[in-house]
Amino acid sequence: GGGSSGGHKATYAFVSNGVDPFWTIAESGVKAAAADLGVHADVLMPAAGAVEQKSMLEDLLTRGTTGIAVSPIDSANQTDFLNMVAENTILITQDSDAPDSNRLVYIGMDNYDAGRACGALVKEALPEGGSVMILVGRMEQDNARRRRQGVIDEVLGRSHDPTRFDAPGSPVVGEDFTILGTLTDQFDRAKAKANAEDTLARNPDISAMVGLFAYNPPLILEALEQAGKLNEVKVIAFDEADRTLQGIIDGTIHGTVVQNPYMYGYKSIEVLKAIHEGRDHGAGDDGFINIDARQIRKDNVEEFWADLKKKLGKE
Amino acid sequence: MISFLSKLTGPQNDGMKRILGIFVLLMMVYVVTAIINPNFLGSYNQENLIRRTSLFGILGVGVAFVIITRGIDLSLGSVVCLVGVGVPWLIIDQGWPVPVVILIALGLPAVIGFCHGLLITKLKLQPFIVTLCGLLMYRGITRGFTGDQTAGFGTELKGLRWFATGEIPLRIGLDIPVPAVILMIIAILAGIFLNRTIYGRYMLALGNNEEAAKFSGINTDRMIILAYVISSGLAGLAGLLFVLDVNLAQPVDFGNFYELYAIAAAVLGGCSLRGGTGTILGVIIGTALLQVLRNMMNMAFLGFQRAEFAVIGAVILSGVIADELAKRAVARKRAAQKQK
Amino acid sequence: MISFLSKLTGPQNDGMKRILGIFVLLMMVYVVTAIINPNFLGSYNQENLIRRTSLFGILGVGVAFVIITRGIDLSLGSVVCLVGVGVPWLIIDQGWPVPVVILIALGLPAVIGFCHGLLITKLKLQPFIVTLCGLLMYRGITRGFTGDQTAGFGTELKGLRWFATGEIPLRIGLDIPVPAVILMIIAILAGIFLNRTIYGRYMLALGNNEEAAKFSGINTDRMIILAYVISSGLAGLAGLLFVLDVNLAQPVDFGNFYELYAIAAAVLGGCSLRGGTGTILGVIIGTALLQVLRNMMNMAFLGFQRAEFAVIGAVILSGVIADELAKRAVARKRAAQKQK
Amino acid sequence: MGKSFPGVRALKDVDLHIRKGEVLALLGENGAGKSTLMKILSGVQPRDEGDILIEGENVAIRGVQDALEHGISLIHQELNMATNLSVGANIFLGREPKKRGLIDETTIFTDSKAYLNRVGLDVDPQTVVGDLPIGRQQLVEIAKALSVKARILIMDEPTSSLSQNETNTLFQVIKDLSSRGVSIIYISHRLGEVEELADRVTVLRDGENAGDLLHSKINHDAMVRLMVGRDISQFYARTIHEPGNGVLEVRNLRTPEHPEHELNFSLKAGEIVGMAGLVGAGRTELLGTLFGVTPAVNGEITVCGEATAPQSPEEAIKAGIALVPEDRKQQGLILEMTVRENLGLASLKQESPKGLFLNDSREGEITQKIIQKMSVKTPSDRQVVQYLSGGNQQKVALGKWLAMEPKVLLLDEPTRGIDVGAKQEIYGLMEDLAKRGIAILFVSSEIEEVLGMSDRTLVMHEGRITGELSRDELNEESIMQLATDNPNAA
Ligand SMILES: Nc1ncnc2c1ncn2[C@@H]1O[C@H](COP(=O)(O)OP(=O)(O)OP(=O)(O)O)[C@@H](O)[C@H]1O
Ligand SMILES: Nc1ncnc2c1ncn2[C@@H]1O[C@H](COP(=O)(O)OP(=O)(O)OP(=O)(O)O)[C@@H](O)[C@H]1O
Ligand SMILES: [Mg+2]
Ligand SMILES: [Mg+2]
Repeated sequence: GGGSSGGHKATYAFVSNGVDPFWTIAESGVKAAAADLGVHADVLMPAAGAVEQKSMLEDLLTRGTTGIAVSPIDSANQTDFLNMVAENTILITQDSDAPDSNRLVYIGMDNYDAGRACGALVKEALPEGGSVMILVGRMEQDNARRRRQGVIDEVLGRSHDPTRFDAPGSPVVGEDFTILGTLTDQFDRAKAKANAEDTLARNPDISAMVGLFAYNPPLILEALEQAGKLNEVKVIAFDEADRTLQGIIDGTIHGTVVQNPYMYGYKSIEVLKAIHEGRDHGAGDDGFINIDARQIRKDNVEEFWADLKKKLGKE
Repeated sequence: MISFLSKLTGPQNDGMKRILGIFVLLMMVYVVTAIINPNFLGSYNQENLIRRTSLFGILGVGVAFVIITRGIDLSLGSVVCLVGVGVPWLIIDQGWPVPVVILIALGLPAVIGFCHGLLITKLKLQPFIVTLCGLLMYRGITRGFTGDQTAGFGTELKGLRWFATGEIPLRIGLDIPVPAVILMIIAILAGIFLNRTIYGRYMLALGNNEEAAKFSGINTDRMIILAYVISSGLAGLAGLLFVLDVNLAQPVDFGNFYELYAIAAAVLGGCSLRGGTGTILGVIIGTALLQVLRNMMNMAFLGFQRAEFAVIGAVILSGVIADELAKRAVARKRAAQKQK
Repeated sequence: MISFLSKLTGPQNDGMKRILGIFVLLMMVYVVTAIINPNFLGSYNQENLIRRTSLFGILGVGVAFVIITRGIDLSLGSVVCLVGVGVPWLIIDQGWPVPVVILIALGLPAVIGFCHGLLITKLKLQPFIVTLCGLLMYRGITRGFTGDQTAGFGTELKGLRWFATGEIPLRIGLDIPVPAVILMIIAILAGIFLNRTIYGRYMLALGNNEEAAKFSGINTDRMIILAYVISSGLAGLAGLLFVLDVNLAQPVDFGNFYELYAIAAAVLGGCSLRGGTGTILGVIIGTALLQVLRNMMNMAFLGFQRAEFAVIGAVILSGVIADELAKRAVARKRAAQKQK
Repeated sequence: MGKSFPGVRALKDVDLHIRKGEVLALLGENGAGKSTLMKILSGVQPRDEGDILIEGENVAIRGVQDALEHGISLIHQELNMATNLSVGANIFLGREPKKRGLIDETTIFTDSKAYLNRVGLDVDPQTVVGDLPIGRQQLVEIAKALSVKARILIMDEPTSSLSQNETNTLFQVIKDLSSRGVSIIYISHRLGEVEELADRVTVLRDGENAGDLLHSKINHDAMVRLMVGRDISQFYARTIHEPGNGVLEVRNLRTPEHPEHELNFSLKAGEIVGMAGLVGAGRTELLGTLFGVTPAVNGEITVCGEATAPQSPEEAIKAGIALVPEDRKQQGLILEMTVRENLGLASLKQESPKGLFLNDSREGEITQKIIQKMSVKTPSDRQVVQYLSGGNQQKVALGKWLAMEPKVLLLDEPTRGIDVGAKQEIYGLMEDLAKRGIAILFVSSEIEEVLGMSDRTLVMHEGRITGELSRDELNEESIMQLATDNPNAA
């Protein structure tokens, strides 16, 4: 724990939009960068939404933090506040952007595109089409919304339009595919599992389930296993939970789309330090640094997992 | 059967009456959901419902003891978190031997409850504050030692997980989930303890009037401590079963809000927060009602999933209102008859 | 000054003593944090702290009235959500005129409180159940009508937002945030209401012994309803100020758990959940303690951020334990003196 | 007037009338319906049938506020105070004087001081009521009723926890009020008081009128006959006991409340020792210390030769000491539980197999026996104690110790608020218990009772035992001298 106040030594902070394994991977990226670059960096994760994120940022300003990389919870409404932060310190965004603010750089990817990549996996898994349920933590997050829309648009073969929005309650029917609905769980794991179970109870002949938050696919697997329906219902995943990767190896999950949170973390610190020292940070005029999402299938899963473990210092 | 039930509900003579209203409500929700979606009654869904009710029911039975002694336990959800995250973390990440971890999982919560009880009785601190601090601390500690990492068993420990996910086949086409058997045993023991042993009687007595109980020679402090030990201990067991069922637990939100569900179930099932009344059967029916309502939303009203909690709240509220109005109508009728 | 303070704490003559312990704890946290990080005392941080304390303090003052009448209000957080999300949604997304929306934001919660009060007094339902259903319903309704979308003002309504973000410059180098002025006005009115008017007296009386109050010809039902109206009404005001401050509100978590913070602050500040005692000043000090503790974690112990809640819980618990032990030591000393 | 509760018909066609300035005594056994009738008059409970007429006019009383407006004020049998508020705040609760919309504390202070003076209570109106012992709270309750300036003042057993001195002051107040035209309905089980005070007596029996007595006809026997329906002879059924071996020895005991005094006394087997003193003399506290409620600061307590220092009632009971407390509502009974559960509570452990499981049939046997022995009036042993009349509640509070065999029985105001018949039964019980060799120490504020029942009497004053009177020395005079610590004492 540091009591180092600003001025002498540069300190950086990486602020997430919640608490999640996703961010723990980012955290190891931050720590790695801090070690590599010889700087001090803290990771803060607000557990209670926008109100807490605001007071965290305020408190970081008080401490005199040199630079902050933040994942805004809702960019449109946080613009003014982010501008105030940007006035007092170096501000960049990561994971999700605040395009109208005075942030200097955005490190991330497009969730709509990632969603379409996930949708492509669904089509691969079900060449004949079928019925699909989407399970997600919550829907009011911009990234969740765009990701889900990307899946739907790709599966139904629609045009590229990130602003489209289908109501989550009612089914969306296409030629080959039917999206039965979208279930949210508010991060309650028991509820997430119950959602998967209830889906099986309600639609015994469902063809696939898509889990959009890191913990959804493992819980879908649990439900399927207990119902004796492993391999009967296809599972398409998002993110890189251990169980998800194991499922891909075992063949119970068709594939997953992974972002690169480790790089979000690493790059954030690298870029903040570069800006602080007045060096080039490698972003273009729009300040966007793209970190691609990848599709992981049975063929590349082992290599990916080994690399991930190395980064997390697990092996 | 009836007499067995009444043994579980005990000598408080309005016990059965209190439960009746909530039971009728439960039945109504059942019927409505079954009509809208016949899959609701399918054995797969019923088994799921029974398993969920059993897991949450263990929490409810535990907190009922605390409520009966006029206390409250807000730390349940965090104890669930501590155990639910701690067990896979110790076994998988730290490689501790399973029996040792299970022992800790069941023993540590009891120690926690003991500490709560000590602070509440010997230092006369308010239960609300003590257990609120518990709520904050145990989750915080869990987040601290795991570094907020998700813990889970992966594909291991299938044997142990049988306790949460296993089923005992019956001839009737419905398999009984193992947690239901566990809850049944706990409920019967709890019912006997509360209604057929002197300690249960002591708890009911001191919940009504602690001073008078003390003046009758009851060691009220010991009884109160015991209630908190039961409550935390069962929360630990529930936490263990939850993680065995779900297979992964994240420190930041595992068990979040479960104390409120448990307390709500107990209160719905006839426990008064003023202490001194409560039945085990009622608590289980209350728990079942909450679980069936959540299931109903997914089975029958998917379009309203967002408003799930609104519907649950509204159903519970109209249930207790209807119950109260019905009781009054009956009382009025009886009074009118008497006058003739 | 002292006499003014004692007017705020009222006729319960141990009011000041109850507050003292928590006040000492607050001061200790202040000193420790200031030593570790001198920026803590900087005006920017102090203004932030004052603003946060003011917003949460409004909630605390409201719930104190309910607690004094021996009730509880678990719906506060959801009322904050309803108003905090509803106001930007109506103004920005639905284009309603600002004055109308403000009127609704302040009026609707009062109506909600009135309904709670009616159910609790006329139907004799348990406050815990009624307000728990409120907790479930108002958030659920909010999620329903907004479709779970975040609502916010974007860059508009700067004028109105002054009430939450504005500051009144003082000569002393510290600007006073506007919410602090609002809280001050509310606290003084609440203090006078509670301690200097008959209605406050009635609330204190009925919280201690409802029957005695009734026998004295007091319309206890009306007083209890009033307490819930105050509680919900102030929660509505707080919700409005919260969203004006933060500028955005998500239905799913805006105001989550705030009822527990508010109740904890009130109880730390000397309100007993057994009813009949409580001081407004104490509630504000209790709120300040919670906020300063959270700030301390960010200012001084950033590396332990995960264990933030563990630390807060531990500090509060050791605070109340130390307070209790100190009181006992004093009592023992006095008894020993008496013997001589 | 008629009133029914579930399972009980409390009042049947009862008539009651009172003239201006009259002191009407309302008598009846426990559960006769006196309190119920008065609660109806004062708007606390609704009536089923009947009318209330004031000066010929039929008045509707729907709540306490209505009754107060008609000038009817009630002093409740069971204390009802907001114990968190000050004495002054309680006196004026619901009728606070206001100045500019705010409560006028100064007026409350001065006025309540005056009312307190009138009832002879010397406490600061700013004292919190909860800090006062129960006897003093009773006086505050009376002061409160006086402050209403009622036309009809109802007193439901106002003296049940008062001693001679306070009672005398109260009588002064009552006489003063009646001479100013206030009508007073006075309920008491202390027949001596009634003889002294009442202009007229109305007696209820089982919820019905049993008859009236005019001033000239008021005497003990006549009242008893109307109440019970038969004569009760030999009220204090005392035989002189041969005290046996010493059972309780108290040496140099210091109580936490009065640690400056050392207390010494002893009890012998089969002895009944009375303890007299004024309200607040510290008798309740002494019993509390013996019973482990407020453990002693130091000193020795020996029961049958074995030293004990009870830190809790549990330990005291183990040592063989039992206590029937003064405050039966708070300490003696669990009002929400049944007669059976209350009677069984203290002896559960010793009656249960393996000290764990309840023994239903045994419990039933024991409770039936106690109910019969003490003639507790209750529809069944499953009746909730709350709904019993005061006297029957007291019998239950005492009865729970009968299932055990205590060596020392401490009774704090054992006949507080119970009727003549029940009193006699309780005296009979004390007598029985003494014969079985139990040592009994009973605190009483009713001097007659102390005179009638005790083999020996201890007198306390301000936390000190000021004297011990043998049966020969015992008379009202000698007790009062010691109780007020008059240096001219014998
Ligand atoms: N709330 C109630 N519910 C049921 N029964 C009641 C209730 N209140 C009183 N009773 C019954 O009504 C009868 C009359 O009781 P009441 O209190 O009026 O007697 P009382 O004459 O005042 O006796 P005591 O001298 O012991 O005070 C009793 O049998 C009592 O058990
Ligand atoms: N003048 C006084 N003013 C206030 N309190 C007093 C006064 N004298 C005694 N007390 C208090 O009275 C209490 C003793 O009351 P206690 O109930 O033990 O007496 P008691 O002899 O049993 O009287 P009672 O007949 O009321 O039961 C003590 O707490 C003592 O501090
Ligand atoms: Mg009576
Ligand atoms: Mg006494």
